Amino acid sequence: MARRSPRRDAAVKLETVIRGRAGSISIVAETPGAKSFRYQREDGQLIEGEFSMEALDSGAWSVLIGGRTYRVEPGAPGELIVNGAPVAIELFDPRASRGRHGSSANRGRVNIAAPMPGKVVRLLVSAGDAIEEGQGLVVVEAMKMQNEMKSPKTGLVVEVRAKADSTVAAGEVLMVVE
Amino acid sequence: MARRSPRRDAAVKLETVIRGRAGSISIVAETPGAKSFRYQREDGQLIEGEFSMEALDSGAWSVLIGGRTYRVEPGAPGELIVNGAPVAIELFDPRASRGRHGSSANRGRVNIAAPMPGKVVRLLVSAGDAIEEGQGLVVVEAMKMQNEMKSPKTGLVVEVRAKADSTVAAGEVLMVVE
Amino acid sequence: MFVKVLVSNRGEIAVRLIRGLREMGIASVAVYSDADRASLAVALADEAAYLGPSPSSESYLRIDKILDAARRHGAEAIHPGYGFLSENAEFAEACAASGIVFIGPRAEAIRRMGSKTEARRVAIAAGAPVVPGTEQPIEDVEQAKAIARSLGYPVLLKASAGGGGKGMRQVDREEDLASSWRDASSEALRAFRNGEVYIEKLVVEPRHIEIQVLGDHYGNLIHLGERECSIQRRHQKVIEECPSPVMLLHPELREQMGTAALRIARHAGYSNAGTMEFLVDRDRNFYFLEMNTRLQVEHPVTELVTGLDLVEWQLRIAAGERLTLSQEDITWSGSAIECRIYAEDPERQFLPSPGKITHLREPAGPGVRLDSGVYSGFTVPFDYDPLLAKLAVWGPSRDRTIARLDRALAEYSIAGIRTNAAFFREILADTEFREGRLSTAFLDGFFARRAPDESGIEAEAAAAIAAATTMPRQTPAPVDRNNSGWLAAAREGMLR
Amino acid sequence: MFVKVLVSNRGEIAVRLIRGLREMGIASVAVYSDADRASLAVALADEAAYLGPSPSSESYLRIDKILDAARRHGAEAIHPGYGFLSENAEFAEACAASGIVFIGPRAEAIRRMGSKTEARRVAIAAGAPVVPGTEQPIEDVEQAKAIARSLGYPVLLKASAGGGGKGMRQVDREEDLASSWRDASSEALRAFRNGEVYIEKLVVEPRHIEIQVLGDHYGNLIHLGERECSIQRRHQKVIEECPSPVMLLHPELREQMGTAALRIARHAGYSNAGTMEFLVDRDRNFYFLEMNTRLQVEHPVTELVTGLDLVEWQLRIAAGERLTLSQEDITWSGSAIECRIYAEDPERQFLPSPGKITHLREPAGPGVRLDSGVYSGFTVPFDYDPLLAKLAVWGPSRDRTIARLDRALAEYSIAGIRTNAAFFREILADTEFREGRLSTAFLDGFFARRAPDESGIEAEAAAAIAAATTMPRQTPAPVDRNNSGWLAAAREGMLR
Repeated sequence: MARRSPRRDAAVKLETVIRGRAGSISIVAETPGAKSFRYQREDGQLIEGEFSMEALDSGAWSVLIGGRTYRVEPGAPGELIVNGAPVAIELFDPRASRGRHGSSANRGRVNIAAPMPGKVVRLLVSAGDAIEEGQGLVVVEAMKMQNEMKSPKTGLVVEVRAKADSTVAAGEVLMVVE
Repeated sequence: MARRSPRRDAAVKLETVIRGRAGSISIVAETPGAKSFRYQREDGQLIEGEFSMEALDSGAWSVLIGGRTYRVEPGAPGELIVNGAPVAIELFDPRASRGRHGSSANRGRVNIAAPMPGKVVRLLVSAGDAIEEGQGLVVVEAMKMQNEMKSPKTGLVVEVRAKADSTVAAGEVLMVVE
Repeated sequence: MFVKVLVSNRGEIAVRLIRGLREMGIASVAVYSDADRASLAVALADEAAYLGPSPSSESYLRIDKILDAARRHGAEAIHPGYGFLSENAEFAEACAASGIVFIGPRAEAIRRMGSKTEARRVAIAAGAPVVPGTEQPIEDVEQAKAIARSLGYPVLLKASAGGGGKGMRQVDREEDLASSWRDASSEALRAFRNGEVYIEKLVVEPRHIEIQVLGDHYGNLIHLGERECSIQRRHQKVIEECPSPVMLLHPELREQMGTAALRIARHAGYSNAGTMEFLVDRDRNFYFLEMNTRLQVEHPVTELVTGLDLVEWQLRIAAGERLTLSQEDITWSGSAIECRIYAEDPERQFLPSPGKITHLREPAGPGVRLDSGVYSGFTVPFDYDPLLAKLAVWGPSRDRTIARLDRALAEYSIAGIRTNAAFFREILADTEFREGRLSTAFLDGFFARRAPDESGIEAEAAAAIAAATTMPRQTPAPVDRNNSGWLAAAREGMLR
Repeated sequence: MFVKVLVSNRGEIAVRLIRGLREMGIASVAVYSDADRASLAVALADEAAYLGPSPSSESYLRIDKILDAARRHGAEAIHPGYGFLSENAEFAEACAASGIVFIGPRAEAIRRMGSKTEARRVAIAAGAPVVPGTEQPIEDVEQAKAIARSLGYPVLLKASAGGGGKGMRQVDREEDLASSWRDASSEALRAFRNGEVYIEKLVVEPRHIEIQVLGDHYGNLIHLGERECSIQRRHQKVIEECPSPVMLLHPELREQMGTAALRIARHAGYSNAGTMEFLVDRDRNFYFLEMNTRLQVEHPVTELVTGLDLVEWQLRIAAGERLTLSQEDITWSGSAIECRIYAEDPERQFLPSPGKITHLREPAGPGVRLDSGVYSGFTVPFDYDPLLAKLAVWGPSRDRTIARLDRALAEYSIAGIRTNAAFFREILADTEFREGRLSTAFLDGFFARRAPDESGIEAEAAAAIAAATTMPRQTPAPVDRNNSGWLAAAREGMLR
């Protein structure tokens, strides 16, 4: 087989946030058979070497690193399950523009979104109401459990989109406060 | 909702061969909620009525007919598994041209195909050999079991495509006889 | 025996009952709401009947619709499972009035033992120990103060019609009594349409241990030993086991509690399967708490150690058969522990996590019993409780069962929604759990000492490799921390 | 106890061993060939070592590569599973020479009991009954004729080094003896590189019943009762159970056979787990047949009824621990039956059916133990035997176990390849099976009386509805009976 340039689309370098800790992963596939990686964390810890990765059923992989075996399976959004333990993971492509930093939760308008799919049980405020930080805004129920959503700031209810007794999806905006 | 014509693409009629018995299935979806079927076998048996069908995981369905529940799951090629029992099934669209009838196995050239993926263990004949019906042609091994493929007719080995010790896929033509 | 039985429930318990019916050669009728048309129970049953819209008030709690379905399908009996109508005396009566057998105790027994105060009176009359306190609902604050003073603080206020922690308040000081009573009473009124509240002495850090009983219509009654259910979160059981670790050291306690439970059951005229809940204090004094007049969620634990099939016996007793087992026939072998797999997020205050299961690998192999109501591709509805499955494991010893359960949990992976499956592995690794030092306060202590997972950089690298390799790199769209390219891809199923 | 153990096997048994090791807190090293990189065993193990190309002669049979992997990974012991190198005395010796513990009997015991003629001599010396016949290989036809005449026809020719039916011939008449001997001998030579053949009296329609024994390095030996394995196809076991139905009626037979098995084991100086195979005739005379000096495929049946973990005991014994169980500690509870799920086509002479599993639903729930080596998406290689999984079920009685097994099989669905899973349901429904009238000729009789499936037009309609609704109708391409549009779509995964 003709030896190709090792770098032609075979190299990946991505920034990572794994278990809340920043780092980076780079992968080089010199040939289809021989792949190596380098994972470095911001705390200075580093691991690198060859690895082998094989697809199991849809979405699950077997990863071998230095003779040790890791079963990597999909988990909840934002999570992979490694040998049965959930690992929170986010990847960022440094070539793309980085997302905005910091939360806008306490500046300007803030969307109050449903944390889970469910039913709006009660609206505790109306549009135009003055509210305080920590004040209950709306109660969403799912799986026999009620969840009271509290205001992240002191201010005003700008808009109430949720309707009592209506069904909402996870992430759906229920109210806007500012 | 505006009522649409009940027949616009909502009616299906297909010929069936189920468990080796010919028949036909027709399905009419008058509205998305109310579907009815009519299944008739060539032995005169007929069943019709409303049904409900719901997808389970990929490729499996729950079919309710008259309050009875059927779990229909994919099986081996040419088979569906209904409540745990395999049902051989083929469908034909009568609007399309019907396939040729009868086997050509005993007329003209016949392909000798591997019945399963495996390894060619031995070639028992060579191109040009005169052969008799029932004579062994080639031995394919899979899962520690050897399968000797026999000639379906008396005649001549036209072509030998298989190589000893090579791996073959199911259905791959190993030889041609005529 | 019955020819056809309707299962008026959903989820894992409906599946378990349908399996049991099939094994007994009895046809099963599942019922379903809009949210459950694609449920495993419907797929596995012989017949299925539609009840109505998803809210349980319009489906699984509708006595009229359920009886109508039973009639239409020709079912001779109804098994109510647990929850929903299982402890509803009116439902039992309505079944009887329709000529349909309710698989459970008689309506009178449900009514009597379903009221906490009434059940307490029965226990006292039967000579069984109860938690010191009143039997009567509180009438006014002064009466309440007098009672609390005589018991000594802390005390517990409890709803007469209650369960699941609703209408319950701990009171540490007399000055809090009045307001706690008001809170408990109004919560009870909302939950049970009955605002009656009574006072009990609070047993500090008790074990929650329950006794399974089984009785026929001819006065034969036996107990099947205990289940320790001390690991609870907000009064919901999370882990159950048999034998209780305390009984491993003090085997005589099983017989003492079993005898007390049988005395209460006999006094109540109880038949079919039922469970007496007790609190056990550090000195192994036990106090009758309440009775569940139905099959428990955690019944597999008892089935694994006794080899008996509780559902089979429920059906046989309901069909009028005699209990042919005597107390001497019951033996307990090895150790069984069950984990309740809930759709909830242990990292976000156990917030419910309904939704579509996009990937599912289930544990199997030696000693593993999985009672699941879900499959890959099923959408877990938000209308019902979050119990997805029960993972129950048997082993020859408690240590081995813990090791096996950990092994099984490591094989369990559920994607698309969040579950507590991995969280159990942390509990199993906890020293206090392993040493059997359990109490209903266990989880509070556990959360206080819980350490962050530090299982090595190599596992992180494996996750990073898998994610980086499968991320669709050709379109490096703008990424932000809350919606990275990889996460978005995962959500849309591109990685699956 | 060991810290790390290598499993020199693949498929379901590798998974079972890896699970057992994890439960004992021992690190596991899987090995794999090219065909098994994505195997469940590799995914579940702690470590994995590559052996070589797919053919077992280049991977799972390579002693040098396996020992090298054990050394590289620092494994102190090797569990060989069954098949492959499990009964290879040279492998056991090579392990010892490398300072690695072979988890099994000593090499001498493997060698002695692995030869059928030698094992037979041991049994005779131990006073255990054997099938009448020679111990010596046939030397010439006249000698063979004399022996056969003295035994009386029919007789059986068997390979000294044999197993799995290879080199075996039934001879009904003297005139067939010479040619059968030639056939058997050359087949044995090809299969085992040893053409020695001996003669036995043919026991007509015998039951195949085996006794599990367990012994430590200090002379302690016990038996764990029987497994009846009469249901065989081409000398391959298909269904195994405990108790044997004949022992349900004649419990004294278990003790008699157990005692005989122990006598043989003691005489052979046997340690670790092993199995004595016997034939049992209609009058319940039993004859020692041969010994398997390893863990049996069907060991879960014994584990389910005794509650013991055979793999755990193999490890403990190999690590030098004492067998702390005495014969009196062993009790048998309920009934267990196992079905071997093979990738083979019952409708086409059980032709092997390797390939990709495109959909998999596995049974679970009360009493079900599934030991599987596959998952949805796994490609079953054609290089190895067709065993996919073992479905073993426990119940309180044989009838209940049969009903439960049928329930579990009905929940099993495997797509993409053909399996015998549904075929078992036909056997379970057979009257002779249900009545326990078993013999090694069972399947011949069963095939003769097997009736075509006639399970109702409604199931056919359900299949037709599902297929017709999901068939891609917009492109009604020319269809022929061998390659219909729907079938083509199914093959390409469009329906999945």
